[in-house]
This record gives sequence, structure tokens and C-alpha cells, in this order.
Amino acid sequence: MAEPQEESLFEAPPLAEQERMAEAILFASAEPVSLMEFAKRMPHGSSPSEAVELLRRRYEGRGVQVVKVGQSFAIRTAPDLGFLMQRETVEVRKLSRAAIETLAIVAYHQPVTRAEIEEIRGVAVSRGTVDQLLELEWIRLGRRRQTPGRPVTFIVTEQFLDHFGLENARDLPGLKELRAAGLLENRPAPGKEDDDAGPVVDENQDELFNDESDT
Amino acid sequence: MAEPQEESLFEAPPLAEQERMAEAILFASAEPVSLMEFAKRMPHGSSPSEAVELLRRRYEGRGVQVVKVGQSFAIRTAPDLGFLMQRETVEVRKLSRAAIETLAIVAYHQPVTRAEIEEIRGVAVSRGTVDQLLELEWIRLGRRRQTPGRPVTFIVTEQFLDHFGLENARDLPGLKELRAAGLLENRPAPGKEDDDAGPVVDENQDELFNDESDT
Amino acid sequence: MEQSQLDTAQSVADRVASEELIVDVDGYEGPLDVLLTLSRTQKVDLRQVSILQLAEQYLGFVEAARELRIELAADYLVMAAWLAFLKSRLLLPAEPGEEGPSGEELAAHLAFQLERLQAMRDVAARLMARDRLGRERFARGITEDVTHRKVVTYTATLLDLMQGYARIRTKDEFRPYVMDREAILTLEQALDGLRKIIGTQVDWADLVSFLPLGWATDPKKRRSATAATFAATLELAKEGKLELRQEDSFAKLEIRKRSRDG
Repeated sequence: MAEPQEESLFEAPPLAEQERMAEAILFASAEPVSLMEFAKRMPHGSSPSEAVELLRRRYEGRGVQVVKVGQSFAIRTAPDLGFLMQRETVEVRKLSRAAIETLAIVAYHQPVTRAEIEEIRGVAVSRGTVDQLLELEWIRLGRRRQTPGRPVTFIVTEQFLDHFGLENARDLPGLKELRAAGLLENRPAPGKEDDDAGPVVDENQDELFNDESDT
Repeated sequence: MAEPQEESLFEAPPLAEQERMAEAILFASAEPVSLMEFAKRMPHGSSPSEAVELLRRRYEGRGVQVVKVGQSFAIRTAPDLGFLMQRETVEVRKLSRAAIETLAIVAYHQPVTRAEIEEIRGVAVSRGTVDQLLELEWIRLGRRRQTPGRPVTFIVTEQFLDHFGLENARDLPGLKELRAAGLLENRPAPGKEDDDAGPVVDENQDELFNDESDT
Repeated sequence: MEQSQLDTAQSVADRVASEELIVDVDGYEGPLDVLLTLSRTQKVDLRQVSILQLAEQYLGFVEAARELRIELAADYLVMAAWLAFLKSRLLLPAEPGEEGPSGEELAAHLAFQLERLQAMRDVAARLMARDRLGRERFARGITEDVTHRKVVTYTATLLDLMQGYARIRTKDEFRPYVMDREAILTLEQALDGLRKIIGTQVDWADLVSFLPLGWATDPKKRRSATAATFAATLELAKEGKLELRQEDSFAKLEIRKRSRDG
């Protein structure tokens, strides 16, 4: 857009001075500045468009740049330096119990449908839990199960194996090994608190475990 | 203060690039940025003081300037262009005469106790006056005076320096002349020498002003 | 004479000044401020100010305030008393052996205080006249905050995973689920199956031949089915529905329907 060059009785300041002015205005303004706004604020007879163009070129390759925002101009951080404006604090959080259990079920039973996960856990699996695991890229969608409704299945990913230092999901220890490692807590099921509190050694479980380890 | 140059396994970016980074950081902030803050945000092994110095020189004579404020740096518009910025002028609450005098006394006599301010002005300092200056963040509490009662002292802040365009407290206008004329001495009234008038020249004060100038 | 006219003019000016003082007394910042203002009427450098004259001016000011029934704050009166004392010290020669500082010392200190206050006012004015932020100098209008982007990464260890799984499976011993029963024949199932066919079995036959259809080939299923069927035969034997025999240890188990006459 051509700058309206009004005839003026007053001498406009030299262009270099106009550039300084444009620089100060751009710097201090709380909003992008339009050429009209520059014209209003700079001395009569100034040529804001020329001044801003000089400024724009001066800032080329610098840490900040003069950029056009709609019909206005603003000084902005050079795109490649955006990282300086962010201080990343990485917070490492433990995965929730629900997520861990869901992940474990996928790992041990893959490919597994949501319904199956719920059946195994005995509680509904929230969408958030599955989404979180998907986002972490620890599980992904497997093939659809060829049963009525063709439900999606979940399987663990390479990233999962990486994170847990496994070569493949089969390397996951079976129940017997878990118990040998003391990982099978004796936790009475709800409503059975009165039952014997001894370590859980259950024939069925042994069988179960063997089944698992054989597969 | 020498920039702590940590040995690093990482190659620091070239100085020109560091200058760009310092530029982006300075432009992004309305508040002065300390060298420590630069160091925290710039890549490991960078030399913020060198980068800022390069930048300061680059902006000499431009519409905005790199200024030193205490231990920090800031970009401010050149004072001669203030007239362009009428719009941005923030309505500053008018300071009372008492507040202005109290501020000057804190600046030139720091660290100074309330009793000393009252002695200089010959009148009680109202709580509101001190509160107003504290609220403006132009003064803050310094170390307690090691005299009976351990009174609190007041000193000026970096915001004060920034507001009045001072690099450090040593640059206060007329400071040298006042000192030469003995007008900054804490001269006890005759017959009151026995009182806890404190040392004639406060060690702390020298320290305070010199600290600024050494850096 | 010119000089006397000047003096008169001066005294008129002084009076006017002191009356202004009185009218404005609220606008003054304490007795030192009044003294400083009064000292200006002497039109000399503060270092040469006549403290005696100043004391008299101040006492006149207090007197005038009293006549006008203006209430002065206590510190104004304290200053008046002190100045009256100073005046007497300055006018009367010090008596030998007199204690305390001399009138000159006291006067010098007051002059110092006035000069110091004036100096503070001067530098305050210079300070306020500087190019100030938000008035002549401006900070960045569009700032970019350093965003503290909190990146939350979740972590879990293999141990967490295994404990989680163990937790579920420990729970499961009380709540069997179908999936894991795929390869398991329950005692009830074996009993049901056996009851249906044993009635027709009159000759000895190998136990293994009684395994349900589809349970004999898969080793996992076979093992479970064998165990369940064996348990079922014991149960039926107890009920007197069948009999079983084994020729030798580890020989095959044979069963048949128990004969009515048996």
C-alpha cells in the first residue's frame, strides 16, 4: 500500500531518524501497529512504510524480526529461537494403578479387546486410561477380533518393549516367576477378608500360571 | 562479575548466535533480565555477558537501547523519542512531597533506618509514605542495622534504578558532590555523641554503593 | 533614604512571607521545613545563614501563629523552645566550666541539618526530572512470557507392570473368568459327561476314552480333562455308579458301569 505522502510545510525528519522512531513505537506498543497508527504518531511528512521497511530489513536474521500481522506490524521472536521462551519442566509421574493394570493385561493377553480387559480387571476401563496408554504409544490397535461386532483389539508396541527393556512380550514373567519373586501379594478378594491370610498357593493358580508360561 | 564459564561437553553456539539469543530474550521481557537468567535460558557454555555487550553496542544510537540496570539488562526506548509514546504513558500516581523526599533520602543514604530518615527530614515519616514506596517496589528492606534495637534499614531496588534510568546507585545525580560536601555523613547532634548514632560513615553504605560499582 | 526604604520593603516582604507561612502551616513538613523556608528570606547561601536571625524569625512565626490561634503541632513548639535556648547560648558568653556543647556548635549542626535537607530536596528534584520509565523511556509493549511448559511424562517399571498383573491375578483366584477356563475341564463338566455315557458302558474301557469330544488331542486340554474325568470316576465310584481297576502301577485305568448284581 502506498503511503499517502502529504505535502507539508514542516520538514520531515531524515529517514534514518524515522526508522528510529518506528523502532521505538513498535517496541513499546502493546499491540501490532498499523501504518496509519505510525503516521499519526510520527512527525508530519514522515513515511512510515519506508521507515518500517528499513527496520524490517535491519532485523533480518536477528534474534527478533519485524513481521506483518494482518495490516499491522509487530516485533516478534525469530521462529528458530522460540525455544528460549519456553522453560520446559519435565515432570515424571507414576502411571496410575488403572493404567498399569490395563497395560499389564494388554501385555499378557494381547491381542485383547476392551471387553476382555474389563472382564479381567472386573471393572470398567475408562476411556482416559486407554487413551493415555495409546498416547504414550505403549499400546496400539491390533487387528479386529473376528467375532460379532468385530471389536478392536489392543496390543503392546515397540516403545512398550523398549521402555520395559523387553525383547518381546513373551519375555514377561509368568505367575510362578512372579510369585517366586515375591510379587504375588496375598490380597484377599473383597468380601473374603476373613479368609486365611497365608501366601496364596492355589492349585488352580498354578495351573493357570503354567498355561500362561507355556504359551 | 566474571561470567562463570563452566566446562562443558557441549559446544556453545557461536557468539553471534548467542547475541541473537540474548536479543530475543531481552525483547521478550519488560523486566530487566539478569545475567543468571540469561545463563539459565541460553545453551550451556554460552557467555551471556559477552553476548549482551555485543548487543548493547549494536543498539547504540538506535530507537531502542540496551541498558544496564543493577545486575540486569533491559531494552528501553531512547529517551529522546518519548514524545512519540504518549499513548503508552502509564498514569503514575503522583508522589507526595514526603514520599519524594523519603525516596531520595533512601537512595542517597542507603541503607537507612526510619529514625535516620526522620532525623534528616526533621519530621515523623508516616507509615503511608513508606508503604507507598514499598508498594511501588522502589525501596525494600535491607539488612538490619547492628545497633541496639536492630532497626530495619531501607534500600532502593532494581525497579528504582530501572525507573530512573540508573545503571547503579553510584550513578545517582549529585552523589559525589553530596559526599564531598559531607552531606551524606550521619553527623550526630552536638551533645548527643554518646547516643547510638552509629558510625559516622556507615560501613554498609560504602559496601552497598561499591558493590554496585564493582560489577 | 534608599537603604531604609529597601529595609522596609524587605521587612514587609518578610512579614508577607511569614504570614503566608502561617496561613499555609498545614502545608509544611515539620519545623525543619519551616526553618528552611525562613532561611530563604535571608537570601544568602545556606552555609552563611544567620542561625540567630533564623531563630528569631522562627520564634516570630510561632508567636504569630499563637496570635492567630493556630494550633501548632508539638514538634513545632519543641523546636521553638530549642531555638530560644540556642539564641540565649549564642547571645550570652559561655560561662567558664559550663557543660554541654557551645552555642556555635549547636548552630553549626542546625545549619548542617538545613543544608542536608536542602540537598536532599535538590537531588530529589533532579531524580524526579530524569528520563523516567513510562514517561520518557518505555519498556517492551508486547512481552512474551517464558512459558513454563510442564511436560508430564508417565513412567512405570517392569516391576510396576508385574505387580499390577499379579494384583489382578491374585484377585482372580476368587473370581474365575472364562478365558482362562478354555483349557480346563471342571469336575462338574466331567461328571455330567461321564454320567451320560457310563450307563451304556458294560465292558472295561480305558478312562482316556471317556474324555469329552475335543479334549483328547490338545495336551493342555487333555491333561485337565484327564484329571477332571479321573476325579469324576472316583466320585461316581463312591456313589456306586461304576467300578474301576488298574492292573499295575502306571497301567491304564479302566472303568465300567457297575453291574446290578455287583
